[in-house]
Amino acid sequence: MNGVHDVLSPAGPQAATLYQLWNVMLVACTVVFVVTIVALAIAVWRAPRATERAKPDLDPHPRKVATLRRSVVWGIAGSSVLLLVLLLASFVADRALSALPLANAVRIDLVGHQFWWEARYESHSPELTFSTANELHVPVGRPVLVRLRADDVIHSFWVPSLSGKKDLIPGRESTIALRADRAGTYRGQCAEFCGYQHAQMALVVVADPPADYERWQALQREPARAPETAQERRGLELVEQTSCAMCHAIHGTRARARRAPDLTHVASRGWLGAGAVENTPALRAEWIANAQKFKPGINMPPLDAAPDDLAAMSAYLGSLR
Amino acid sequence: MSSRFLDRALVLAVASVGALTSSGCEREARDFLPPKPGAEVGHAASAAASAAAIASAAAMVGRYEHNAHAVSAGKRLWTWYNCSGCHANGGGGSGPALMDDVWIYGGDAGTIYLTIANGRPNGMPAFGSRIPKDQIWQLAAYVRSLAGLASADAAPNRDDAFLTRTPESFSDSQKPETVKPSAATGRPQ
Amino acid sequence: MDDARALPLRPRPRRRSRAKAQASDRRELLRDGDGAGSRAAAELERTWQDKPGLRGFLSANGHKTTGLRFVVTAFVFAGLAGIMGGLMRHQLATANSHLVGPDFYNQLFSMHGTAMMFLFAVPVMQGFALYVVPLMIGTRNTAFPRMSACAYWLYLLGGLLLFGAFATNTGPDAGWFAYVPLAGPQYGIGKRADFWNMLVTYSEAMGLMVAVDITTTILKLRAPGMTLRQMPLFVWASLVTSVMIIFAMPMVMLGANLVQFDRMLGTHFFNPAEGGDPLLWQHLFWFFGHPEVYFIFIPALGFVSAIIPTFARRPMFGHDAIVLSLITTGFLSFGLWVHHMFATNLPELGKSFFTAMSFMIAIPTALQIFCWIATIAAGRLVMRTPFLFVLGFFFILMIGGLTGVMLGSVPLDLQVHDTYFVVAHLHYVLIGGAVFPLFAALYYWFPKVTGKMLSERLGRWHFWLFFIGVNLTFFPMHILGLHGMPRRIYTYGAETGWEALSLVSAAGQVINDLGTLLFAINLVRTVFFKSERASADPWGAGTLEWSVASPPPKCNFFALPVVASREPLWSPPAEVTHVQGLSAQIREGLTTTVIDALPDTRYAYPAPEIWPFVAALSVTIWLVWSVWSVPGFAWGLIPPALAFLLWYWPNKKEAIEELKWEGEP
Amino acid sequence: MRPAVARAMPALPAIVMAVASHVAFAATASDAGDWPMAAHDYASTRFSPLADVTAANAATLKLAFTFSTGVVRGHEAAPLVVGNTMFIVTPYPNVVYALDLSQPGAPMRWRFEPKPEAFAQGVACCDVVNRGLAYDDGKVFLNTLDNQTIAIDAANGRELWRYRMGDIRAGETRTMAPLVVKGRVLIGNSGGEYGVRGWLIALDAQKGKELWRAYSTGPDREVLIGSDYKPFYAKERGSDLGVKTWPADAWKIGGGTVWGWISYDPELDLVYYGTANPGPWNAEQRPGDNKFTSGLFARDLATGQARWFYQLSPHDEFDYDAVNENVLIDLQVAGKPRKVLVHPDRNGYVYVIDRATGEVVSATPFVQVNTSTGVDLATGELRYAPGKHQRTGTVVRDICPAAPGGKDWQPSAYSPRTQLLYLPHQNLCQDQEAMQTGYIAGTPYVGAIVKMKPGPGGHRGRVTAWDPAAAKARWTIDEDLPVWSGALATAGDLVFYGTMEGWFKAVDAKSGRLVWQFKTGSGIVGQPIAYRGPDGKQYIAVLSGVGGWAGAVVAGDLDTRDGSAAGGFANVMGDLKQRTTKGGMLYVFALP
Repeated sequence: MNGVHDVLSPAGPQAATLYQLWNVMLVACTVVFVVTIVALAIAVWRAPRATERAKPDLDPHPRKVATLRRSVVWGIAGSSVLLLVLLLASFVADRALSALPLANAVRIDLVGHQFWWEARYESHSPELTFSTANELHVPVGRPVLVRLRADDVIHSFWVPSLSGKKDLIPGRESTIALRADRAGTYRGQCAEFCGYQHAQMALVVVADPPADYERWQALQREPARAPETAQERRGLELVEQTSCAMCHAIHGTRARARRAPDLTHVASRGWLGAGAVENTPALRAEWIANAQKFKPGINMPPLDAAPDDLAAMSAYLGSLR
Repeated sequence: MSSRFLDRALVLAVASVGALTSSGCEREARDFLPPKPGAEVGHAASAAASAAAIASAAAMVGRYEHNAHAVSAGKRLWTWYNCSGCHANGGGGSGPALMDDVWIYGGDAGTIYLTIANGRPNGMPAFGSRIPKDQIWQLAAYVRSLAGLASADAAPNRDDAFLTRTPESFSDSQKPETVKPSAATGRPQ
Repeated sequence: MDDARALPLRPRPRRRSRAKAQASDRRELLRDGDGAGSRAAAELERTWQDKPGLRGFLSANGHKTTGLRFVVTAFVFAGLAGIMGGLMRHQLATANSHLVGPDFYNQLFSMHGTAMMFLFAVPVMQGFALYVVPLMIGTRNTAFPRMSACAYWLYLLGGLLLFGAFATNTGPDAGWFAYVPLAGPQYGIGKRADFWNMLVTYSEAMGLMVAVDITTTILKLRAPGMTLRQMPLFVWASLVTSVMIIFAMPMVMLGANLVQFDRMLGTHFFNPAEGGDPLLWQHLFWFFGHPEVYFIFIPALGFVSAIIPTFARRPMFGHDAIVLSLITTGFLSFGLWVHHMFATNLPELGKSFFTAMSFMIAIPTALQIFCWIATIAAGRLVMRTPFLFVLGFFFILMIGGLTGVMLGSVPLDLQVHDTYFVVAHLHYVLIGGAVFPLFAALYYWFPKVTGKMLSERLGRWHFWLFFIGVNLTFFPMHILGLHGMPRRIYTYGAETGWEALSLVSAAGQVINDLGTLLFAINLVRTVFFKSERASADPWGAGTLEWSVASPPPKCNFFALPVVASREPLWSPPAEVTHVQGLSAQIREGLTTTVIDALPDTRYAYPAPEIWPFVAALSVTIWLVWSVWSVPGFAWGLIPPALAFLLWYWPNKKEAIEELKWEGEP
Repeated sequence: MRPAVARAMPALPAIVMAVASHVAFAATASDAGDWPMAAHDYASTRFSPLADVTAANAATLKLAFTFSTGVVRGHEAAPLVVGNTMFIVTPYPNVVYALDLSQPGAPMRWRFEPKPEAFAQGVACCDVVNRGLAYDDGKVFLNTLDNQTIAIDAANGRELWRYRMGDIRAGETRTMAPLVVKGRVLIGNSGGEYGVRGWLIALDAQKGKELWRAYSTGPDREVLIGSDYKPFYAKERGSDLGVKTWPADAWKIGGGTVWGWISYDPELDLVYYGTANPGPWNAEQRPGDNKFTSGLFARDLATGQARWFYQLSPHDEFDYDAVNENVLIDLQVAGKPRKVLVHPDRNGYVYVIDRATGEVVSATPFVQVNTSTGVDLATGELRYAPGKHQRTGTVVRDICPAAPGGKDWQPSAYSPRTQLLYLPHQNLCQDQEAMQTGYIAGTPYVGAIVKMKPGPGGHRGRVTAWDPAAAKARWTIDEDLPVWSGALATAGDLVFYGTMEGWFKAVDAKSGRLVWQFKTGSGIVGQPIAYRGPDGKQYIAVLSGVGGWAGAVVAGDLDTRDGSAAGGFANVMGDLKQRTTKGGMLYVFALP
């Protein structure tokens, strides 16, 4: 799953605030580090050498000790003041984060599962709600309010270029607000260890210009496209009769389970398995045959089907734009 | 403590570690891929799985009933595939109770595999074409742990959910007994 | 020491009772106090000698034996955990690599974390304290040697069980802090989490026992004249660490056992559906977790404060300031555990209090650093390996400490929490803050322990390789963390762009291994093949442990020393130098008052017994039984109860023996 | 019963004077002694005009004859009596027996075995029950569990025609008692727990051809909503509400089945029935009001076009079906006599609704209700209690009334003499956790774990004599076990009902005093009836055989160690196995 995935290249107000705070901290800490190490280096450089048999000088030198005590006191005072400054910078940044205006926000209900993200786009009329997986589209410039809930273990939602991370904890509900100010694809990844495939639980937030976003949203609300070719019809038949329909849902077909990603518009997503494998016809067939090969330990079982059946299913799923 | 006693103690320790190891490996193995097709049971949607299923069930015991991953996967599938709809959490509903020791068609893993794969006339749907074989074996292992017939070490503990019964690792296969709800709390005594 | 003036003990009038001497019939009473060659010294040697054979080995309770065993076992476990760390680095060196599968990798990083934190870092620091503190404060053994011996056996058995579990594919796989619900009853599949919970209970029990032993020893068994203000800084560090351990460790024992009850007995402490809360575990764990990392850091500060005066050839500048900052660090460390939980949905205001605390705790450490630099500036430097490691410590700890300040800020932590930035920070602080001072201490006290000097040349090679290796391995991780690489992932796609820096850090790891290899060679060569002996005080240091031979005699001091200054060897006491009059026939010591170390009572150290080992075994039976079966929780308590009962059962023969010796003038 | 705050109509009692109301219309049966349909008459009063058995002589009632049905599941049916033949129907395999009452001991004249498919047993959510037959014009109409409606010649038991509609492989079954009106047989399906989309169908009584079909969800065209649909409340108006108030195509598996009771008003020519709960129970998975589930429909008999609809529990979160009986009476409201229907609903309220316009006259709780705070009569809206909302993964405790509601399917009886409605019902609360669930055809689509427990007071059942005019209970009898049988009111001022332990009781209609009781062989979940035999004597008949949702613990041999078994009943019916066994027997009593 490719996309901008970097704390140091922010694309939203939240990440920008954090980037500024990072710079302040970096500068302050580097200064402290350099000053201390230089002081140490000078001390070591100028201090005379001796051997272990040299007699320890026990009588304190009043003059030298006075200067040293003054420098230590100044050192402590300086570092305390610096820490206070950093503390204030941290509080200011924290307030800025929570001050994001939320008017006209896109509401997304994000549920973390073991090793994929379920996103349900809510809307005032129930008929217009739809759910997708692992790839979220958001309009540029409009705030997004994401409600976070975990279905099994603790996960953590984190798209570094847009905002800080927030944990999804079973039994608790938390929300995070973010906004993308530049169009682009921003990658994120689960940041709390959640089991075998914590490594491949990525997600992508695609910031589209408002017009593209409306078009994408309208497309997502459509039921699945009817199969046209014989191969696609065969693919649909297999999807409805074999184990796919036991976990997946494709609106408009008899597959209506909710335990796995909604495949109604799977072809509009660039990757499968939350970033495990690219969504090309060949790889899709291989993924259906044995997902454990790419992502061992996930809940999707291998399917022993003939190669042309796999091709038919891959073709059918490929047609679901 | 004469040294002779120590040698014997040493031998005993090594033996017990050996036993622990073998049971440990079997219980803790995480095999995400199903066994090679040879050891499998033919399951084409139409053909009924034959007596071979029961014969090969014995071979499956180590890989499923004594394996904690397989039994807990069976417990997850029990909820995912709506078995809990008819059988609740083992107590039964429109389907029979599976946590007691009364088996309508037999309680061994092979028969349970056949029941899931081919269904039963009185209302058990056939899942053979819709659930992969490996998962049917996992479900069979979990059903046996419901009744306390699978190994207690591998049996799953309680779920992070609403408590409806004592965990499977507690269940022993004695008969169901009646539980009078106390008037005040409604909790069974 | 023939011209030493001894401090005669007041003879107490007692009626004489016949005692059955071990060796022969009634023997003439011998007193200590007169020098190495005397007959009393030979008698002392025989009294403090361990019994031969396996039974003797198992029942030895000398502080040097137990301390050495702790350090050696800890380094063995560190070696194993280090190999696991290496394996993980090579797995992550390239994208999509299949060197190791996800399940084994999860066990690897969980074992690496658990073994390093619970089985290496804390025990090795306590091992050093057990060995060095009695020598430094001028006594013959710790106050409760049998408790420390039992603690060692618990530690050994716990470690063996954990590594045994790992060998049988039952190693913990939910990380070293095993967050619930992943380590809970539903998602913690099999017995893996049970072994982790059990190991935590083991190592915390061990930590508590040793901490109580060291605290009592420091407070009650100091040499006469060593008032609190004249106590060496390393002893202060050990005291602060032990008191912190006593307060922090019970918390995680409680937490681990609550998870075990949830898993085995079906309770609902962490089940959100029945009123529990997963965050409760995080609070319980981190309330212990943060003081835990300070148990490891403060003894290391003690090492540095012990080594710098020796190699700067002058007393420590700002001794009292360092003591106060040690104590302050000890207290403050209990107030900032929520900075591990900034990403959860705890209230924001609450979190910012912890930001303030996390910043405040940096001040005492800064004070110590400035005092050390001042000491170096005002001293004449002996550039030997221990001092090199201390200089390396400064460099790496500063980076770790400052990234720690960055992590302390709530908003910034939201970006870098649970990423490789944190992995870098914790390694810089642990390796910089603990392992470098540990190597310094090892090179510094090695001649005292084994009587042979480690080679300087190999030592320098080891230092430079280790210094470069650590920086090369862990500095790139800061940048990886900022590029979004989360923690604990077993692989990553090529498109993430993390491959280059991961390769660099894998190379750094190789250099690290080389350094450690050189250290091992140096160790083996010195212990087995070097012949010439080191002198009693090869570094010309000032503290008491350098006043005895190396390796020190079984009874440490043929005549307990009296102290008048912070560096007794540099400024010996004017008039009275030794205590005289303790018996040589039994293991006897002198207790002194807590503040001013005035002689208080004569104290008979317990003789070696097999019971500590038996008690540790019985506790093992209970813990293993409770992992396998629910009744095991209850019935398993019978063996330990029996073992401890029999241990303390009054024995008529011994009672008479002690009465006799107490009766002696 | 804690008097729930009657926010609904604080002024109601003042306005409505207790005025003699009379049953809307005389029973159409040819002879007052017959019992031609389960509810006795189209107004569903279950009132028998026979007055031979009175409170005075009831104590001498003795057993006239018995008949074993040979089946041991839940016997929820009501026997029918036409002329001197009694027709009874058993649970699966739904055997119909005709008994010749003119002979001593009522021997069997003929039996009819529909042989329904065995698979249907697995998809009947709450025991393989059948709630009764219907008789009209020489024909007996039977619903079988595997979705067939069969007409049988009453004289010789030969099958006339058979109508099949519904796929048991998708979880659809049929358990309701049909209603035959003017040559039309009205039937509905059940299977809301399996994601079955509900419908009501009218068949031609002669040849069994489908005349019209009205779905409970979906576009207006399929719900038969057209020009003359004039609901009283604004919230029911709008086009295609059956689609708009659901997430995308969730209405296709949305429930709203019709498995309860149907009433008919000949003057208005309207059919009244309720629709079941929406699927799945986890309400978070179906945002919106989920029209037209858990509501009452009034439809034109001839065309099926909806006249009005009132949704009792919008966006129902607690499985409160609205399928209970609608008793049609005339009531004095604000001085004027109004045609109303009284509907004791599962959400805990007794609704009195004007049956011409659908306006809610009053809605008063008859059990402790904490899931809602009241019904706003101006808008018809049921105000839900905020603390009891269902959220996936969280447990909501002490939900009163529990899923089976204040009163489940067991029908009440209305006596025009005492103007009281006699409600046999349960007193249960529950804890519930909503869970993520997916639709897999043929498996339950519920998404909730439930554990029931006794309601306030600790007793699990109760019989309430409810005064619809004053909207409060005149007297109540507390029973230890839920009262899962129907009620019978007679002109002799007696009320008959059975307990799940097997006691068949008669109580004085005015005071509720126990007058007579008889211990039958198994728990009674059937509907008692009264008829005049060929010898002119009054007979009381009831089917005994424990089962239904409450009795599933015994009928299905379930294991009560799992509190969530039998949809949550196992947690509260742990002792039922000790107090009754399975059975299947007809008991008929008469004065000596």
